[in-house]
Amino acid sequence: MGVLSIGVFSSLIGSMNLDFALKLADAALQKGHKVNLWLSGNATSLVKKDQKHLKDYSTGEKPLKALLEKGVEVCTCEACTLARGIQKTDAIEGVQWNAMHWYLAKIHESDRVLHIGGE
Amino acid sequence: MGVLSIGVFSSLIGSMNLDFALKLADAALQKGHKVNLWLSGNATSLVKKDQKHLKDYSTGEKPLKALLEKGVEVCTCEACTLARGIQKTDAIEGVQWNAMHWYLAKIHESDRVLHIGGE
Amino acid sequence: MADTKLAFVVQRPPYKSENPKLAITHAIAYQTVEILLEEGETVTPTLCFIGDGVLACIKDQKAMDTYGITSTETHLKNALLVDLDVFVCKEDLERFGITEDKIVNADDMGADKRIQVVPYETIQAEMEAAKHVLFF
Amino acid sequence: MADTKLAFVVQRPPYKSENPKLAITHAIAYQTVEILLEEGETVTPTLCFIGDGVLACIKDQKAMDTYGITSTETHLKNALLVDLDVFVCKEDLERFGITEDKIVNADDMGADKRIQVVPYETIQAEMEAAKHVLFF
Amino acid sequence: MRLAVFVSDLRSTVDTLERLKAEKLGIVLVGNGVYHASLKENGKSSPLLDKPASFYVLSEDLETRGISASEVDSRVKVVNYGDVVDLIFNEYEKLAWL
Amino acid sequence: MRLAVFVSDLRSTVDTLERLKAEKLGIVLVGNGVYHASLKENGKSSPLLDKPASFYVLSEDLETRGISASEVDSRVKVVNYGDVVDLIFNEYEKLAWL
Repeated sequence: MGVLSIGVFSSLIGSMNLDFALKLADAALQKGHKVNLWLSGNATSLVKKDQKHLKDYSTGEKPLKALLEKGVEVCTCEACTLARGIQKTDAIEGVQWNAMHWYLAKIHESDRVLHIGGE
Repeated sequence: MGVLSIGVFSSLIGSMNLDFALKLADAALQKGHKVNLWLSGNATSLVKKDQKHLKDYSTGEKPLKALLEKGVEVCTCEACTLARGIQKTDAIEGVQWNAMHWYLAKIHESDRVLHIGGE
Repeated sequence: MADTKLAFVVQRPPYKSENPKLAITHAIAYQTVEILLEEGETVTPTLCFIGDGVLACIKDQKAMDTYGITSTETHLKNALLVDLDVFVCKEDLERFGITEDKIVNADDMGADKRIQVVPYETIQAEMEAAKHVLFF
Repeated sequence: MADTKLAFVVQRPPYKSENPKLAITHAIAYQTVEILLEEGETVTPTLCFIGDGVLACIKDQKAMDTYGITSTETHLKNALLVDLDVFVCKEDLERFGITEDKIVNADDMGADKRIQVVPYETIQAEMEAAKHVLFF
Repeated sequence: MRLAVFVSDLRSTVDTLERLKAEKLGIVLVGNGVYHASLKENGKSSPLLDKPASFYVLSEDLETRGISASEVDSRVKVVNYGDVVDLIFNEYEKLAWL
Repeated sequence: MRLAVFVSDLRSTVDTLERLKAEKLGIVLVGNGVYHASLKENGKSSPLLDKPASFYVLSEDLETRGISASEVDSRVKVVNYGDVVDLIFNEYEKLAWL
């Protein structure tokens, strides 16, 4: 079994890249792999708690919590998150807050890295 | 003097479309026009208060407050905002919360409409 | 100025951005705008799909099953149900080989309206007739 | 596995998205990653600019004066100051007619490194030599 | 119609501008659209500038990207935010952000 | 190198894929990239499919857009999320999202 790190920059709603990342993470877990998830840029909006689940919009809170429970390590880029006005107290519990070196360190131990940088 | 309504869907940080919209609104005010600003989609992230002003990131809070003080009517799409986990209590004061018909009503009374829909 | 005519032009494919969905939901809002207007004043948007935007009109979208979100198809059905004029560019459909039977309709929901396949000329005329144009 | 070599490839122009900026800031983070690694372990990213990404390397960017944000130029200077290898594709610069004197440098800040203008081949080789590739 | 089109990208994923007709057409280059005003690829100016239109480029967005006004094609007028407001109200009636 | 490239757009603003070289190249069509698997323009399949590569398309993303597996070009294999995980770990070593 391997280690997969996924890094994402895309926004919570709109591009569906984040939906993709969450589903891929779950599929990798089900195959027995370890998964790390790094959120930076607009993807940091994923960690805001109390997202209202309206059917018209992608929602990240529920799938993210499920991944956290299953042992996925999730970290949000602290500067990117604060710049958007989201504080630690506003964030989904269990998400780590760190600087970009967290991602590099996880990459270091990873067998595979999928970096979703495109918008 | 005329009425300009600007509608934006772009995210607070990244594309710089929102920076453009804020600066254009201010320039129109300085020329004596009335300005309305409608935020929908990812642009609703602009209304989150307590954005940390880091030099590496666009910040919307200060210019938005300045526009509000100068009489610009600003409204955020309620559903789009709640879907992102931003509540009214988290939002910059003076911003209106309404449904999409607010924008149509403002368009109705406008001489010019600049709709920034592209990502 | 009893009625303000608007042309909403969707030029991008669905799901990559919120544009096509938000175009439809903003257009549907014409139904309730009267509560904010003076007596007798109205706003009438026309929804036009051109370029890759026509891909939003393909039926049998399973977004609710796959990702748990309302499909662009469902939004389009709602637009037809509230009697919006929805135009899709004939030349672009032909370019992609999309036949009329593959296009969303809301017949099952009892809508009188259908998506109208029209030449680009008609959409250009809509933009000219409108007071404002909004591109998505 | 003492060192993990990474290729960061920037292919999009600056300011339209955060990609080029975040590529640079993520690469710079290699400097402090050791606090999270075992003794002797390191991560070494190389920053490569290809396609429209090379536009990030044009100097005299006034983003701080115009919009109050750090320019991509400033980020690039920081990358040179922390001794990252920064490569820019020669063929793409030539295609745009961008001469070397128009490219960002950090000489005024006392950097030893300069942005290296290299053929695409060299960047391809960097991707092959790297354990992981990250596109921005 | 008198139409001002805002172009904010270097590479477009839509072909709308190619078929939009207007009696009076203005093209306002903003954001990464400003590259069209100055950048030559293989020695050639952007094909956008061959359109029968009036061209404007936003000075703030040029400066942000390290482009000086002297590099701007002679067919394009350099304007600031205030000028854009005047164009919107005085020269054009409909606006399109593509 | 064994490289799997993820294509998530119908229209690309980058030309990276044209020059990327890999001994073993896989192209995974996801998001709006799935249109490449089925859509014909003026009767022609996407030029992407002419590349010397193995092609995969994500079934969930096809279904989302109203495209059935029967419309997919014969050069493209329909896969689900679990299959993508196996491709990532078993068939390729480096991954690129363009």
